Amino acid sequence: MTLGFYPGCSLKGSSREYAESVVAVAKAFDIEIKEINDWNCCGATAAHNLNRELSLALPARILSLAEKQGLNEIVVPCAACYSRLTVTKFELAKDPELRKKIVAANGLEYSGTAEVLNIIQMLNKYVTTKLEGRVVKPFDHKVACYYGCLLVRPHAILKFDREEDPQLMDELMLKAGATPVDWAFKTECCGAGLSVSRTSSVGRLSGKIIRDAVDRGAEAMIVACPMCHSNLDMRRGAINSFLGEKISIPVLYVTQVIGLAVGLNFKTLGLQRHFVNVTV
Amino acid sequence: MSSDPHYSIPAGLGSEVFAHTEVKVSHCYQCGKCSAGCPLSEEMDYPPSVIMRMLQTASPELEERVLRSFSIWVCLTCEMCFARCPMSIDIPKLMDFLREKSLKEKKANPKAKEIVAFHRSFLDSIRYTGRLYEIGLFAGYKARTLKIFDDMDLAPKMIRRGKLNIIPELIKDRSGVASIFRKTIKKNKN
Amino acid sequence: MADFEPKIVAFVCNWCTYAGADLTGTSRIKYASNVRIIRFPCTGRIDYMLLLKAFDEGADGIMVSGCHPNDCHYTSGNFHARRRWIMFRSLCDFMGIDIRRIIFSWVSAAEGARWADIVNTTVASIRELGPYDEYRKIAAKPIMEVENHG
Amino acid sequence: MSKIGVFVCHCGENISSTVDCAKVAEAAGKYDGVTFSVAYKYMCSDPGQTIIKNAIAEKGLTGVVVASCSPRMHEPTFRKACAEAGLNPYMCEMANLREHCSWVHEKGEETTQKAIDLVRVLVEKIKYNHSLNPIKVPVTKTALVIGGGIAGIQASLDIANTGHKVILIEKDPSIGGHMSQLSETFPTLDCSQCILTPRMVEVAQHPNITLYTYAGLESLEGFIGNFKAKIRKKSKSIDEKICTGCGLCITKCPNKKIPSEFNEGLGNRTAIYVPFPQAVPNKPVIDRIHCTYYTKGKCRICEKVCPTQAIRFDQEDQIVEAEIGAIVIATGFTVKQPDFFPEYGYGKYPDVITGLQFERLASASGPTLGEIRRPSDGKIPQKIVFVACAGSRDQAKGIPYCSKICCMYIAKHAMLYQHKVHSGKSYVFYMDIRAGGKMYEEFVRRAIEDDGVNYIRGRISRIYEKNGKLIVNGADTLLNAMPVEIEADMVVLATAGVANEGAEELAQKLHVSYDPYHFFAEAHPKLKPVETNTAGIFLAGACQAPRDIPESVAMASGASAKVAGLFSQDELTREPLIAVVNRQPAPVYSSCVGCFLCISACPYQAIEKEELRNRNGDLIRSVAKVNPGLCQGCGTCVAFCRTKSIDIQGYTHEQVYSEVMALFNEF
Repeated sequence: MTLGFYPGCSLKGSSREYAESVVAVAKAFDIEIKEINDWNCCGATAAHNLNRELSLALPARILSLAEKQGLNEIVVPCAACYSRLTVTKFELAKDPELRKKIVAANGLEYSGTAEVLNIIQMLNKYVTTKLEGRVVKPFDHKVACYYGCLLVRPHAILKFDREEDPQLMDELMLKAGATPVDWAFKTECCGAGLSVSRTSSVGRLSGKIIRDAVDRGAEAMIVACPMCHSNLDMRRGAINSFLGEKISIPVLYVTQVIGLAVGLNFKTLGLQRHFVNVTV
Repeated sequence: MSSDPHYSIPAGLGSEVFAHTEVKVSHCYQCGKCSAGCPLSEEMDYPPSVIMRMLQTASPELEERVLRSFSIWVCLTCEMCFARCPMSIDIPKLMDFLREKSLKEKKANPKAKEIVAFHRSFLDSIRYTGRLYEIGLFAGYKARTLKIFDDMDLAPKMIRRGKLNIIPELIKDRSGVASIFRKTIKKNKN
Repeated sequence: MADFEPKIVAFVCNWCTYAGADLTGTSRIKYASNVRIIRFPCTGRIDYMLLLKAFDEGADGIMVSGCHPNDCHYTSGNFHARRRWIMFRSLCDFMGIDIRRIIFSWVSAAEGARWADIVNTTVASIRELGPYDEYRKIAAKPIMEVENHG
Repeated sequence: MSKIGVFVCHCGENISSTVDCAKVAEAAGKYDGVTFSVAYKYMCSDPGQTIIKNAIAEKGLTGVVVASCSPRMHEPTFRKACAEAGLNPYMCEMANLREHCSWVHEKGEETTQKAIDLVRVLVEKIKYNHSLNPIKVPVTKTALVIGGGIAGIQASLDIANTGHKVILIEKDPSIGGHMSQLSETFPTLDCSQCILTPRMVEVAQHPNITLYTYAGLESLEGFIGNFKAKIRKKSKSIDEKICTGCGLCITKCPNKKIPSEFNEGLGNRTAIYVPFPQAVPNKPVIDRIHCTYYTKGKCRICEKVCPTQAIRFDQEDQIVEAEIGAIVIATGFTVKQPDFFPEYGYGKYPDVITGLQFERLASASGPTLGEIRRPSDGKIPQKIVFVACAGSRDQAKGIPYCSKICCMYIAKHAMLYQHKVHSGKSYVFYMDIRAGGKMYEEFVRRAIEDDGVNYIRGRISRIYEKNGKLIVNGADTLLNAMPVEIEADMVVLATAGVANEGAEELAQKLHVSYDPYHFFAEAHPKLKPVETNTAGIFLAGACQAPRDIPESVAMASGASAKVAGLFSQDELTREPLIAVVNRQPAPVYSSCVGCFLCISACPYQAIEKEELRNRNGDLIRSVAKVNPGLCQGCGTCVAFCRTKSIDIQGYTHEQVYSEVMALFNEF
């Protein structure tokens, strides 16, 4: 079982624990993951905010590289990268003219055959069925599964889960022994790209999210996106000042929870790297 | 360009919007659902539905205000408006177009200086290394905004947790990435 | 060509265009007198072989006109007519018939002025094209001769 | 040999001022087959008609061409004149010298020439005219009304009161429809049940009405005046003749927790039940899906307690066959449920309800006896939000149309709420207020001005629940789209009115068309609003589009007038300008090869397959046959026919070809 792997920039830097946990969980379930050679940044929000063609050319290069390596399925743990890659595939399939232009800009062959999986899809496809027998340390906590924007939207293109009140991560957490709470901010925006340039907005948006999760009795927040994680975890200062209260609910990646449940080591999963302490 | 022969192309900026994004501004009937669901609506000078209305008027004065608005920059492209729009109007795509145009015409709202600077620093980082170099991003951003002391406490904490790479990750085919930039973004633009 | 008066026949449906042409009359709108109207219950009834027959008989131009889409008195006759017209048009084109001489239009019972306009434009454009002698030349040839040339 | 008379009319000066009528008559007189031609000042006047009649009698004319005004004007006049003189009326044709010639061209030779041409064309046509006789079909004077809501009730009563028989079928155990569920009705706030139940009783007691409840249409064959309907009467598991409707079985039924359809799931009913106390007929049925005996094989308590031994567990569905002359479809509509709305919680919040559920809460006969209490905990909501256009005008959800009735009932709901909960606050989120109707706008203004309902212009983006409150996120588009957040106790969605499930299937059974939303299609949007494209089948009420009560009733009465008109004749007379498939002597029989393209082309299902058999009854082959009762004479089949075996009377191949061939002879 070999799977292409596009970590994206965050997973190499500020969210390296996400990458660590993805790799560890894959290994635990005998999935070989193969990083795309010489991958580049997908361009994220910045590219499509400033230039449309660039925002398609960068992800297209990644997909071309994967094809070149013979990877038919790529797991993209970062929700933002997942969204960019999927949208690019969609746009290029829809508009042959555009595709020609982008291929010319990249100078690489592109057929659009590589399948892009987000982390939940990957886990559901290759891990979930085997999970039950493997849980040794059920993650026995009330959790708020936070999907964010880009995992579920634009729904017309991604076609992943329900567009409002998605359920797949909740079901996964249930299997890992956790109790997902029914809460209202699963797909509200955390502030994403404004993290640095407008931290106060992030404090407000992420603050509302954390408020609701805590109010519903969640003991941990589960995410599948490095941007969501860094806003909810690293921006806790701005959040707490918005809420006027110090809230210490930890934020875990979905793969970290699964890792813990199957008995992987705290450090293997990078849990020590979080700003808000995780105690198990 | 259009895939819809029945659409009567509006005048003014609306026609340009349609040509680039296929967004049909006249399809908006001002229900306000986008503004109601937009997480940043309250920080905007014109909430999304008002932007749509301004474009519908095709008034040069209002179009100018759209391009100079803060709204288009504070929009996070969270796609909530698009997801719930009863007319399936792709407002995020429209916003992308407006940002690009606003920048090209040097009309970006002064309040959006930091946001634009961040995006540019981000792209610069990719342009030269192929991947995001977070320290480089911060440095570039700070140089652009002179917000030297913002987030000063963050970096040491990140380094301590192994969350910041001191040395940038460089991809091999850097010239390839740089050439993508050259071919997509016009040369005279930063 | 200035003194050439085109001979044009119009095949129209009873419910829309025929009534529309009546309205042109009651509104006293003047138009060119080159067109002879033949009434059908519906454009769906029109057998397009009639069009060839009309060319045969000396028509320089032909008009076919009925109710606007969705207005057909019989619900869908005009759709059938339109669909068959698309087929017939390409067939004519293939056979070398000058399809500019066949004008297909929708004129409702309320569009008296439009009928006059369409007739006038049609007459003008057929006048421009001149008499349709080519058709009659081809049609006059014995079949064998045509085959030999073909 | 034809003996054709040509009669050229001056129409005072209307024709003669630009056309030389004498010259036209003279030219016509020279055509082959024309034995008489004359010009006269007013052909349609009595003396003019006399000229025609005399010529027919004296010259023994076989055909008449009147060259005057548009046939759309005077064709009936001249055909009648011919008939009076003993000539078949279909041997008369008109050349349109006025609207198509004299009025639209200047005086001159060309204009006269055109007039001559127009006459010649019809002279050639009429040589191929045949005597035709009007088609007569008998009429069965019984109407079938499908659906027992207010539209079906009104239609049944109106038709029955004209003295004709009506069979009314209703799918539910009682008639009454949605109107019986309503609390009070706009714009007068009179009690719905109070005005409806007398009519329901009238239906039950009317000697001309046969009522089948718990029944549906199984199949329909035939055509106008001559339908054959099969009706499936679902087993009620009781003997209606014996049952007295005492209700003992209902009180004793142990299965009491079935969500009541009548109360829109806000109350419960038993497995043997009448939907509501005023039901007509007021006799119970056993719901076999929920009944313990049918699901588990034991119980039969109702059987034991029934004082008249009316329970019949082994009763089977019954098929009733009926001869029908006309049909009124009045099957109504339904509303979308909250689970249709992802952004409003996929239906998971019990206090987010539909307008129809609110009606039940506000109704004195409802589960709360008319007190507005929220379903989750029975508390009286202090803040209530009404959401207009929930699903309607939402292209993304596949419902781009306006559901029409919501603006009014929302105003009514908010008003009723304010009347019942004086301390309460009500909000209406709307996009436009569509209150076109007598006293409608005044009614909405009353809600705003007198009852203090807060109208906010904007659509709700999301509803979620927190701490027992429903958080409603909206925006006020009249205040720069400012965000508005309301912590409500209850939310009422004015969910879109949509076609019934199964509407498409019914339309196919009846051969009527339906629109993309599965509402039944009227024959003409303006001039034939209650007719369908199938002769003899009419529409009433919300099965055609969302309709309020007054409109449904008006439509029902309109449809009834159409049915009564139809039933006023013993036979239907129709213009014989219809299609026919040729028949030839054996061994050819017909040139029809049986490709049946015509069947697919016919918009009226007027063409059927006919099996030709020899004397021994052996099948020779199948050919097309036109049902003269159904054919409307459009001729689409004629153009489709590959072997030219089908032709349309009045516009036959011979006729139209001879017209074309006559056109340019002297052009």
